[in-house]
Amino acid sequence: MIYREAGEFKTSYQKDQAILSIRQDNWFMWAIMAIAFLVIPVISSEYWLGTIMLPFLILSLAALGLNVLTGYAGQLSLGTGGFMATGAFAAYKIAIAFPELHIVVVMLMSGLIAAGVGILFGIPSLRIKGFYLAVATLASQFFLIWMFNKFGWFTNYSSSGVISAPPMTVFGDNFVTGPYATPVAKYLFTLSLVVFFALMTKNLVRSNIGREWMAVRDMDIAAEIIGIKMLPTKLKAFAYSSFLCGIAGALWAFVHTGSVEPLAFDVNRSFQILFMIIIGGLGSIMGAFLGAAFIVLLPIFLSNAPAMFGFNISVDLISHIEFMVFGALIIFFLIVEPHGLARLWQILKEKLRLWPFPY
Amino acid sequence: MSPSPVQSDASGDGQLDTFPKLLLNHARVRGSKIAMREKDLGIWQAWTWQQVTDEIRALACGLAALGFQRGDKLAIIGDNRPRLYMGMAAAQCLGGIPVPLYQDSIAQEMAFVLDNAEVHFAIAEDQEQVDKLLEIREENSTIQHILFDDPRGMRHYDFPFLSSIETAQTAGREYDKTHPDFFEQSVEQGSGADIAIMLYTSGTTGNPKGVVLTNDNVIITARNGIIREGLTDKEEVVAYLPMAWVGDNLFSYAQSFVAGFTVNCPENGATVMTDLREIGPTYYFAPPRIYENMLTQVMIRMEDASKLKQRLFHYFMAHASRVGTQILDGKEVRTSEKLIYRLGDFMVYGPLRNVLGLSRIRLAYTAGEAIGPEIFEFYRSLGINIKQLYGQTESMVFICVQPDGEVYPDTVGTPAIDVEVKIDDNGEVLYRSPGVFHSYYKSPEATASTKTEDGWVFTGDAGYFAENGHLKIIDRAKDVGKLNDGTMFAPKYIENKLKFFSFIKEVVAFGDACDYTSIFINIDLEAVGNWAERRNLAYSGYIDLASQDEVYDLIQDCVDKVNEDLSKDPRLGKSQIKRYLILHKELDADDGELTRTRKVRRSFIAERYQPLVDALYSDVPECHIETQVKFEDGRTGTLAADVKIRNAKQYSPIAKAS
Amino acid sequence: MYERNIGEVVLEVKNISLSFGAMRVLNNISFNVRQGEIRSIIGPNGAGKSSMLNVLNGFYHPQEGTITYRGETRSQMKVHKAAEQGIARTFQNIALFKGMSTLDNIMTGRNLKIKANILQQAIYWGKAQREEIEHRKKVEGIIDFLEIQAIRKTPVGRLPYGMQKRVELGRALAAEPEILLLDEPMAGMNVEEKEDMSRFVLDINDEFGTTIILIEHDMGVVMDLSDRVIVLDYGLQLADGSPDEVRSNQKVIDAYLGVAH
Amino acid sequence: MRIERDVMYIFIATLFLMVAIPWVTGQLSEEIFFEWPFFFEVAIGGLLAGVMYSLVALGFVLIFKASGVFNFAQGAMVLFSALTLVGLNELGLPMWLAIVMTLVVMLILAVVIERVVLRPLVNQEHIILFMATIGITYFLDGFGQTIWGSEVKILDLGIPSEPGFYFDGKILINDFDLIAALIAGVLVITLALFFQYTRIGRALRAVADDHQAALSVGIPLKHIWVIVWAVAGIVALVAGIMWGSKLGVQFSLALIALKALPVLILGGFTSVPGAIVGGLIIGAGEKIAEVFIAPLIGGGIEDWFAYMLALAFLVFRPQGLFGEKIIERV
Repeated sequence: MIYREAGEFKTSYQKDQAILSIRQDNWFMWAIMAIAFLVIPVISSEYWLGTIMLPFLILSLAALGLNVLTGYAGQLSLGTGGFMATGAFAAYKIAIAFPELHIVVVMLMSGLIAAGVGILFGIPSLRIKGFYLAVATLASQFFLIWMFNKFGWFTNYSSSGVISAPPMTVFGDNFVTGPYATPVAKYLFTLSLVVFFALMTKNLVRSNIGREWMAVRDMDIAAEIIGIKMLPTKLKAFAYSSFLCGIAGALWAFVHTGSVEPLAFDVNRSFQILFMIIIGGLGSIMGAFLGAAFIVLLPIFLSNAPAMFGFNISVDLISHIEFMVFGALIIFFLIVEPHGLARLWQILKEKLRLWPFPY
Repeated sequence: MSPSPVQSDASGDGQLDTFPKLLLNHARVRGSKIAMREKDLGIWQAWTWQQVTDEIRALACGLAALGFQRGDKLAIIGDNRPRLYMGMAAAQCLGGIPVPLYQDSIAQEMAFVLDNAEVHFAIAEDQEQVDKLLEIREENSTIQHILFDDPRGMRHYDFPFLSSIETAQTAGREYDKTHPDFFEQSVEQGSGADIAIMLYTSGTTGNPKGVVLTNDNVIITARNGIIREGLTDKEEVVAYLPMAWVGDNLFSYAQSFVAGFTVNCPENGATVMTDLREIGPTYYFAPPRIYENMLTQVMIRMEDASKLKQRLFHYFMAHASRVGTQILDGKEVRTSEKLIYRLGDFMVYGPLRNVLGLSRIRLAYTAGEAIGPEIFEFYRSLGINIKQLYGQTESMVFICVQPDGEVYPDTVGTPAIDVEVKIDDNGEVLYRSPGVFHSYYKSPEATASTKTEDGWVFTGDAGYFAENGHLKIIDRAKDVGKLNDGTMFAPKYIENKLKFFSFIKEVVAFGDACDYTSIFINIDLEAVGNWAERRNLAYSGYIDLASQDEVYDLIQDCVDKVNEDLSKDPRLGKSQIKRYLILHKELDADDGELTRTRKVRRSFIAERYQPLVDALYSDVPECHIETQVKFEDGRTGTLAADVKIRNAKQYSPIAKAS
Repeated sequence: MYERNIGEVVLEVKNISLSFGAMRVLNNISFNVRQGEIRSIIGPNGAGKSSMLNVLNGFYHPQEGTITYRGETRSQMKVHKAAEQGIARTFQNIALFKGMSTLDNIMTGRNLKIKANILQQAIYWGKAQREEIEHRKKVEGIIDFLEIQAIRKTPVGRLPYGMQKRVELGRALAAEPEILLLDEPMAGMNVEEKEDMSRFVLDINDEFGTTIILIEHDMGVVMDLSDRVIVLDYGLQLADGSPDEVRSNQKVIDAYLGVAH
Repeated sequence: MRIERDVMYIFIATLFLMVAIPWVTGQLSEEIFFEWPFFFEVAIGGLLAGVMYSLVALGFVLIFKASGVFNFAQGAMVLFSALTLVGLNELGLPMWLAIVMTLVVMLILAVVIERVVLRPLVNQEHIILFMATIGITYFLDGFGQTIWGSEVKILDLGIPSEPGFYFDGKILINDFDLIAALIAGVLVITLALFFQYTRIGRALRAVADDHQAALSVGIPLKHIWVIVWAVAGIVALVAGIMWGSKLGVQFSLALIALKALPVLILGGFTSVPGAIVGGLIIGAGEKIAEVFIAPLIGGGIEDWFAYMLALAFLVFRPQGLFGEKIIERV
């Protein structure tokens, strides 16, 4: 309905291949960016920024990472938490060992380390497929968490097994970690990184590597026969996916919570991220964000809902009911749209483009 | 009217009186503005006026190098391609005459034109057209050289007289270097009185005739059209109608050369609608059937929409039909009505224009045949400024145009600039204008019988001026006949009234020198098929569908409605349809039943289906018929069917007032 | 209408035998393929035709025999190696990437020619974009060649069967192969679609000089298109020669008697 | 069942390594105590624990085999059945009646799952169905605890849990484990007979190979699904009773699903014998590693060792030991 595409013609391949080739989409995206960067920091309370926006953004990044691996390259993984933990602990070790390094550098390096670990655990994917692979990735999940718990070296022999982020700044003395960091600074820092990596990811999936991933996902034999090498292609997916998850883990530990123990990245985290991409939509950048928003907001809504309606229920019971409702909603969403919120969005958009016609 | 750049260009000093001169002027004045686009390899490739000029110059010199002389004809055969348009201009630069041909003609049809026009040079789009030319050349060797645009599949065509346009242009650039003044001089030699183009009209009977048009004919008419409608060099048009047709020549070539606007060529036949939508033309021309098809599509697609959307659509369309045209014509409308229209514009009209690719239309024309008033009103109520136009090849299109603000669906408007129109005693329409053609090629008798010595041309159409001063066309003058009781019989008028129903595709009416009117009907396979599917009617194809009683019931309603309408006309009230049948076969140009411009060839059809016609004038309920048909691959076969005949309801005619 | 330009032997298959467990799929097959020719493999279902193609592009590894290609003799091809050395193919059961558009499917066919690394592709600007555009142009040429402009951006899963076959051919062509293996490109098509496909096969052979190895059931098509034909039956090589020779070969006639083709 | 040659090799190699590695580490390290009776004690303990794993894995295999659904909710079903049993028992029902009632509840659950979850998702991709079963997991975990509460409950069936000494008192084995293994064994044999000799059983086997074939047996697909989920529910109840009386009925029962996963991939998703053999290998391997390897690397390896072990097997047999070989064709 709002789309007016007549008269939008492309005179070059650059324009034809642009990420948002429809004018209205472009405006829409700029509007979202303006709201995210300019409006939200001004109108949001600390609670909103800290409890909702930060986890949403960071988990979106992790979901983006998993979506590259599972949604684009078709490799089902349950090891996301392990890779996030790797990023978090790598960031901690680097930041402590080299205090002069800029936080962005720390983040990137921890991402690279996570990518290395991802490659290592991705090697079996050459032979193992589908659910076998999914279960096999649990090996990395459990092994990594055990490793960070077991060896004091990772926590610099902290007695509690918890790592705490040192205060770090961007642009002069704007703290984004530690006690002096304001929620707005944290938010903007995280947002910038997430937007940047979302763009990178979009670029990858619309380039050759992205097509190779999707080819492997859709029909690996045909992909191999047209010359796509399985191992490097899959490992690149594992590497890039873990890279993003690693950065997400580092952000979680440093910017969001400030201090973290390995348990924060246990198998439930992996499942949480997997839910995000399934609910959001496999093989969609937008899906990672929509899914993350849904999964982050739903429990908050569920735990506040009884109070909103004036019920007074014990905390224990609320948590059980939350579980139930959460599970039921997951099933409900899968039945309504197995391809996720991104597909719903796409259908809506298609409908708007064709409005008033149905097809 | 705001001063347009056109007028400043055409400042009447007589300098820009040929296409080559106009071209060179554009290269000077707006050299970097886009002249042409073609969707090719997935994107819109563009040429500026300067680039177009360079290309044409190279091609012209190339043609000259091949021996193309002043006055030589250059056949142009193919879909709307920039290079073919450039070929046209190149011929004109050399004082030659482009002769565009219908690209879907079979070789025999082409052979006649090539022979008649004494064509020595031809530009063909691709292998398909080249093959036809080669076939013709076997028998007729007047063709000296063939240039082609797309080399695909012709790698092994090793003929000395066959080369690509590019080769010719390369040679032309060489030639240009060795003959530095040749091109300019050649252009200079041209004048307004020179022949600009020859367009063959298919005619409903006999062989096609070559209509000879001079530069003055074309350019002045094109310019008058531009001035009247205030067109500028910012217009975008889509060239998708056959190049051999005068309309395409005027809108996609002549007016672009005069006004300097951009012509866009679609990627191929299958992508026209998509490409049209991408470009979003500001100036658009289509024969009624295209508007009809679009509307049919709209209705079919809307039927599949959700109930809510349907209700929205119908509500707002009803509102639009009440006030839409008034708003478009700038008439006063109540504010509340206006607000609802605005809302409708956001919810329905705007999106509809958008999906149809008509969002940016400033001016749309329809001509060639009568357009159904409902169809016409539909588009106008959406806010699309569509207007009817009356013209023919012999007048370089423009005879009458509906003026802005005075658009009545049943008339074709007032005479265009510099055009005089009169009605003779027989009711035939005559006109005189700067666009009046030079002659029919090599046919002085035909010229003389059409054009009087003082320049009046018989249109062959019967019509009259309505009270508001607008011309109303009823039918072809020679087709207007009389029933045996003396009632006037206007077959086309009846046919058109029926064709306005979306279920009916073609109609052939019989009645002249008969006791009553009877008709053949071709149903619209898509519309009726859709209707049938909705009702779970099984059918295996056209023949099956056309013979079903349910379909007859559907058509019966249409016929009865037309009869009711006719009964109200003072002159035609007694020519109501008495019997009709749904023809078992779709009328087809390949079988000679339609002209290439899809006009029915009534007498041919009457002959071909004589048993059916006889049956219509008896009282049998059914008639067996066998017909020879030509399939697409050239094979022939026989089609047999039992065709049902039904009677239509008769209404008592309103007594003639006078 | 014209003589095909046929050159030296480019591919030589000698005594190839292939078994799956106890099942002998190919038995001592030998033949060669010359540059620029259209070579057909025919035979009833289960004759081992597709297996032969699978051996040629390295998907199956024969137990015996050698393959000489580009002057290199080996006992088996490797899948990547075959692709890198210019052997492309289409599949009997369409093997397109269902989640991608026509354009992207054909673009994947050019994966071996894209050199930008992952970082450049992530940044997209510069080399990666230049490459994308350069290859897009090539792919558009193929789209034009196969006359599939109207479905350029349609997800291939939504396309009708005949169109999917065309897209798959496009994907194979995108690799600019020297040898193109076509596994029943016209199966399940109507007359018109078969004519189009035959024209494409001839045009590919003609325009790009691509050597073509074709499996097809439609004998009319095979006899029209091919320079030489190999006949297989239950893994055995019945005959090898020009269409006329094969047609008049008694063994072939016997094998085909009673087989409806 | 014909055992493929490479499976035999893997088997022999596994046995060898299971014995050889502890012996080597025992020789090398001071911390590790190695003596043959002790080794066997550990190994047998492990095998018995492995049977318990198999019990849970069996539920997975049944469902995967018949419907291709990777049922992550098997663990939740174990917890739910145990909670229900204990809950009903606490309400005053005698144990046998509680067991019968719980069986009924599990049957109802199967019907509900088929109707509400599986049927709307029929023909969806496997990953979607997998996610749906995770949804079921959450729901059941929440539902069970909402109704029956989340405190640890004791399930006492009167099975002795004192350690018993066997083989001249040299080897110490828990009687409970022995009995549990016995029950599990009976269950497996029952299931095998069920599959082999009943019409439904044959239909279930057919459906694993080919849905069309299953239809020709004359049983609608949805019935098959209900049956298979019901059987998986019964298996879950048995596992719930066993595990519940061993560990107490509490939330952590749901997590034993995570223990069953490596068993599953090691044995192969589609193989009942695979689940048994896989369970034995994982159980024995895990215990042996815990005693004879873990001290070298700091202990606590039970979280991941089973997975690493399974992963090592997968590298040689990507479809698991007894899984159907994936034949790739084009």
